[in-house]
Amino acid sequence: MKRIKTSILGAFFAVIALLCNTYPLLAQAEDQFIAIPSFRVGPYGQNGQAFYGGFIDYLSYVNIKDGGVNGVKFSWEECETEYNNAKGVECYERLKGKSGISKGTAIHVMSTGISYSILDKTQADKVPLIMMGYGRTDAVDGSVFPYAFPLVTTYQMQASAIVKFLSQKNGGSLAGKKIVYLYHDSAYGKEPIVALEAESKINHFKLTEIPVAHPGNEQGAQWLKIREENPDYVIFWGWGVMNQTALKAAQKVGFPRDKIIGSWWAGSEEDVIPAGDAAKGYMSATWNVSGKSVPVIADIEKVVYGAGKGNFSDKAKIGTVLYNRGVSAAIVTVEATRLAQNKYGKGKPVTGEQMRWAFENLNITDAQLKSLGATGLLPEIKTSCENHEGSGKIKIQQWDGTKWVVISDWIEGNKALIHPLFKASARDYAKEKNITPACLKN
Amino acid sequence: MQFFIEIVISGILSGLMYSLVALGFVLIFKASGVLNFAQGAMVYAAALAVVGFIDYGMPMWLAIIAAFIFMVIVGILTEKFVLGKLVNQPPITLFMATIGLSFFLDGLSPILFGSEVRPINLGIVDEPIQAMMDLTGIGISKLDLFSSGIIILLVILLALLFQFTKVGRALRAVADDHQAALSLGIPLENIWAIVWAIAGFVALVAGLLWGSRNGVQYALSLTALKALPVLILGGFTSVPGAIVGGIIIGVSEKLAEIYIPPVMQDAFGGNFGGIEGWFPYIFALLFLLVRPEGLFGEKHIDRV
Amino acid sequence: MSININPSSNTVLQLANISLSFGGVKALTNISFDVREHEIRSIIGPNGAGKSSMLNVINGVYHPQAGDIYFRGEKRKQMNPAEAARQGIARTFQNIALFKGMTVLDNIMTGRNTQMKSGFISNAIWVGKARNEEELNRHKVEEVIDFLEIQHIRKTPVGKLPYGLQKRVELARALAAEPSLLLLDEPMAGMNVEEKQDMCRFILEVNQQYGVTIVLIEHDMGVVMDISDRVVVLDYGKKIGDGLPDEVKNNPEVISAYLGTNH
Amino acid sequence: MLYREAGQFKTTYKSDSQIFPILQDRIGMALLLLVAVIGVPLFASEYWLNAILIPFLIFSLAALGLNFLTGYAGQLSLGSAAFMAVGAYATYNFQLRIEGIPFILSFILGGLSAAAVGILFGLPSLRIKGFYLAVATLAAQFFVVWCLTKFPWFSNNSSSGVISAQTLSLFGFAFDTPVSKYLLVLVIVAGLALLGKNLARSSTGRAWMAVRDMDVAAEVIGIPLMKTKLMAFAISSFYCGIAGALYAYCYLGSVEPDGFSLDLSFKILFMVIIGGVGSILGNFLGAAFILLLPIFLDIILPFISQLFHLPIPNSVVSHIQLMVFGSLIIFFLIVEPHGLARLWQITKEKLRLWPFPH
Repeated sequence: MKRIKTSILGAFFAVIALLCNTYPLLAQAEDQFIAIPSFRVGPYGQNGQAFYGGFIDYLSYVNIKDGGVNGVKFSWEECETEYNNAKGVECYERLKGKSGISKGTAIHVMSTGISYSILDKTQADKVPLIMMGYGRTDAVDGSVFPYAFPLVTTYQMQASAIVKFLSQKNGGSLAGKKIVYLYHDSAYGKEPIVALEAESKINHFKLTEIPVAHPGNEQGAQWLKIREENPDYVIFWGWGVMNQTALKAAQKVGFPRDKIIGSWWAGSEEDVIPAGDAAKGYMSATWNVSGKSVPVIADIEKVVYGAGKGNFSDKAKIGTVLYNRGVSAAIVTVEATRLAQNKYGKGKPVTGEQMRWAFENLNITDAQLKSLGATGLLPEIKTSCENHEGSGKIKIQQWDGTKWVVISDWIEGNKALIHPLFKASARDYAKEKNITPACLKN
Repeated sequence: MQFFIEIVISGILSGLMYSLVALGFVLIFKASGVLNFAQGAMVYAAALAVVGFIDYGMPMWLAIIAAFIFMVIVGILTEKFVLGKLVNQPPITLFMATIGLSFFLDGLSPILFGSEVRPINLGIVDEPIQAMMDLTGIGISKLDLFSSGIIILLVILLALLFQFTKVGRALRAVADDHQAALSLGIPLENIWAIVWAIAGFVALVAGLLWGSRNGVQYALSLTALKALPVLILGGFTSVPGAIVGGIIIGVSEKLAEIYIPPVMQDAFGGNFGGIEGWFPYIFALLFLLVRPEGLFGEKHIDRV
Repeated sequence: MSININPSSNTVLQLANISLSFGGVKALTNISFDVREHEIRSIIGPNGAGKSSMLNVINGVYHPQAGDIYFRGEKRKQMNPAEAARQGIARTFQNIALFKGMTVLDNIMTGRNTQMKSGFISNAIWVGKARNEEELNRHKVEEVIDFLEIQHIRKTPVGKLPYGLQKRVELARALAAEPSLLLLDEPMAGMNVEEKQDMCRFILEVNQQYGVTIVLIEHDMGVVMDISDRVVVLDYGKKIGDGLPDEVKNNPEVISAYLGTNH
Repeated sequence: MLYREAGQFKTTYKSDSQIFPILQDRIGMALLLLVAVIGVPLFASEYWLNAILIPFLIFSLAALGLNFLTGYAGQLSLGSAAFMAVGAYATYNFQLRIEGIPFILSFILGGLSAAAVGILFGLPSLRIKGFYLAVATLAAQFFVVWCLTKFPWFSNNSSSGVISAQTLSLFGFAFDTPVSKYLLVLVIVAGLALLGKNLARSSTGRAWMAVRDMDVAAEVIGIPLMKTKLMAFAISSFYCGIAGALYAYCYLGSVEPDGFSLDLSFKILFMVIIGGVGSILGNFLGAAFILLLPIFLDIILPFISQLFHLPIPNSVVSHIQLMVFGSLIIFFLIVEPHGLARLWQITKEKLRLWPFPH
């Protein structure tokens, strides 16, 4: 018995040592290797599955349809992070070693926590960290964070845009209105507060902040409080189970759902369907539209799943908000690759540094999106060293009980108000880490 | 005042929801001295099983029965292959084993029943009772009221089971003294299997109620964290303790969430909401310092 | 060997009207007796007579509701066992209370803890103060080990030892503390004749060579009558007899208590 | 035949109370250290340093801390991560607010802060025991994390509560490469492990074990329960605190309070249990096991599914990982409840007798 035990143990450690050593040499050199530290289990596994499903499906789509970018096919590998920071780091370190050239090309972790944990490492490894709609928002300042890109829009800009939307609804003024900000008590939920406070000053509405402790599966008290406050609107920064719970709890205390407007992490099918009827009328922000009406989405279903290379066993998730978001993220990544190749030489894989330049000089126009069959899927993006965000636009969508209906055009947040906040916070960061801000040329 | 009453009521109602989860812990701890950390995972598994079987095309009632059978099997297998193999190990080892079990279940049940976040519809629209609203202005959620009813029913059921059935008597005997029970020829393994089955049933009820509340998803396994303070307050071995403890925790937690943060805000500035994560624990802890034997436990003397 | 010294002189321990009860259940009622320097004082009585409770009162595990305890002339009522130990009261337990997870050596070394002064920092650094102290106390412990003839099991985990040896190790742990007053709770229970003889020898030697005062609880009348100087008899928490072995032996109340008549 | 103590006689109690009484062990240890200090930096890849060896050492340290409390003093704690958090944030603030403080000092101060918090949350242990105490330690877990999130001062008013560690430098030498970080961690962990071993074999360690095995008897032989328990909490928290600081400064680089979650506490507890309760070596084995197991599964499962051409979707693979992880934990608890350390002992016993069966 003892001998068995010891031998089991020995074998275990031996195999690990073996695999961990030989393993990093498996990826082929001529591909454009993309590291995908994804998560499909744990509290937020649902969201991860939809997002990364879309992301990967689009990469296969590009590979199948036009054989990659200028003949350079994409290859990728996933690593389960479980939305856990330490595991995220391990995954990043493991995946980046897979390709000497690209170091992983562009890292999407879809987790604010993980993006914080690997920020310095991506910087050191010279590989761009793409945080589309999450992560370190003051990375908008490219002179301090050359390798970090909070693309499309940040929490603060989003909050500002939501405020703008509400004031439009109210004939251009929120003066004297009461707005409650109900948020997940974490980095994610706390980022927008500065923006909202600034907005409340200039728009003269009364702002009440109510945090919800993780995981947020019990919000009775908060909603009683809200009903007591009886605000005109609730701006809602939920994530995972907190979203359904909030909608249910709102119904419980009889607070009208069409007065609640969520962030884009609180605006996917996964968030509303479990809440059933309680979700009807609930609004949320989004930076990509849902549905298969967008040509490219339909085409992916046809081409990729036609070829049996789809990432999902059932196609139900195709066209959901998060799936389309994954596709959007992939589109931006692919276009950046294309841009980099145009500058540094077509037909060969690009390095992290070259990708960085591409992401800093993105200019994705509607025309370009049209040519990709992605018209209106996501807003135009034009980045620069001063502006790693590149858009700051969102749409507002509303849940009609069966699907999300877009009820606004692209709304841009108050850049003049918000971006200085980023600059300031970036400067503090630079001071703390004694970095001298400077834009990288190429 | 009316607001206060409202808070207290909602506190009681959600407190009972905690009691329900705590109940599962108590049953198993009473019978086998194991703090079953997997109880939360069992709640998740049970709820998933229900929605899963519905997806396989079963009607609600059948799905519930099927889920129950599934839970019973899980319970028996746990007894056979986990705890049965760990008899006479220190409690902490068993505790660790149950944590391992919770990982196992969190992995297994989504594979069997899909990991989509799905609703459970018990056919009750979760709105405040209108008449009550108009009359007193106090909103009481229908679903919560219904749930509380179910929970009380369940407790009565268990009480009857323990009092008047052969199994129940055996259970109590085991709970009192393993050795004695053994010497009386009560087969511990079977008893424990039964206990796990019952705990599975409790988990199923919890899964249904919590699931209809927040939707069926991984976070259901985190309900365990809501139950633990209830346990230290009410005692690991006392069913009434679990109920009363749950209510106390529920109410105190709600009141704290409403009334403490403003006070702290005045003291330190900044926003101090979202204390529900820790408050129940600190509360239970302080209570324990005053009364180490818990709500219903009796003082014991160290014999030497 | 029982040299009868007159009561007033050199009394180590004086118990006056001790009463102890657990939630209504009376364990001891109004008990008084004294223990003198260098004597072997036995407490006997049927099961449940409150003998162990008596010891627990003496070394502060239980706190009597009523009555006074004078130790070396100083009055004390509330005190915890640790203090008692520091004042030189050591004891063994009826059902062995060794530290199952530790070796014989470590168990006995814990007996020296009250004597070991080096703090945790010097312990962590080890070289120097801590190590020397360790060695010093190790010598003492080895003396006890030799005395009790348990050299061969030094490094064995106590859990693995037979009952008799465990009893002996427990005695060793108590002796390692170099106590002035030693409380022994049924040191020979469950031993065979040889083991009992050994144990008696040890007790007597401890008492005579090291001059340790001993309070002894024992069921084996033969042993008690042989080795003890004076005997206290308890029954149902009350003192029913006290005096020299022979006196006690012939005390009708005691006899009836043991034969279980008139209650 | 090689591994024999034959002919090695102990003539003094000093030599008898060595950490490695057997010559072969001393040689083995020396070799191991040599490899760790020279071999690893020469040959280990960046992945191995950053993603495996550094966290391995850090977690071993944390496990060691918890082992003092749970393994030696018998006080089950589920709040280790909280004490790591205190260590990390305290160190960060000392670095930030005291101009030119040597980082070693701020590490120590961070550890001491953790120890102080540890004592605070150790106080209940004087009145409550076992699982009641265990659950009570969860109070520490949640409360500490909440405080760090709520008081912006701790995170230097960062809007998100995230701190990003400053680069450590000693006499102008900056620890910013994987190798230098690794060596720093190695030195600190090895040193603390040695101190820990000494503590464990000294009167302090014996007092802890006595309290663990039978607190009443311990008190009767003069061991003050309160002092002993609180010291266990303090020292345990100190070790966890240092581990937390290393976790922030040499591993993650930037941490948020939520990073020190209950999961992390459990992870550390796993390491202790799997590695071996009440053993120093065990912490290292346990840490290695718990750290490598998921990675191992990450690699082996897709490998297998390719091998047998099983079309397993990624989500299922991830779920299977959870299952396998859980069952392996249970498996090891069943085959060897005393952990890997005991397994190692048994192997050595065998070696001693080899080639003879008994």
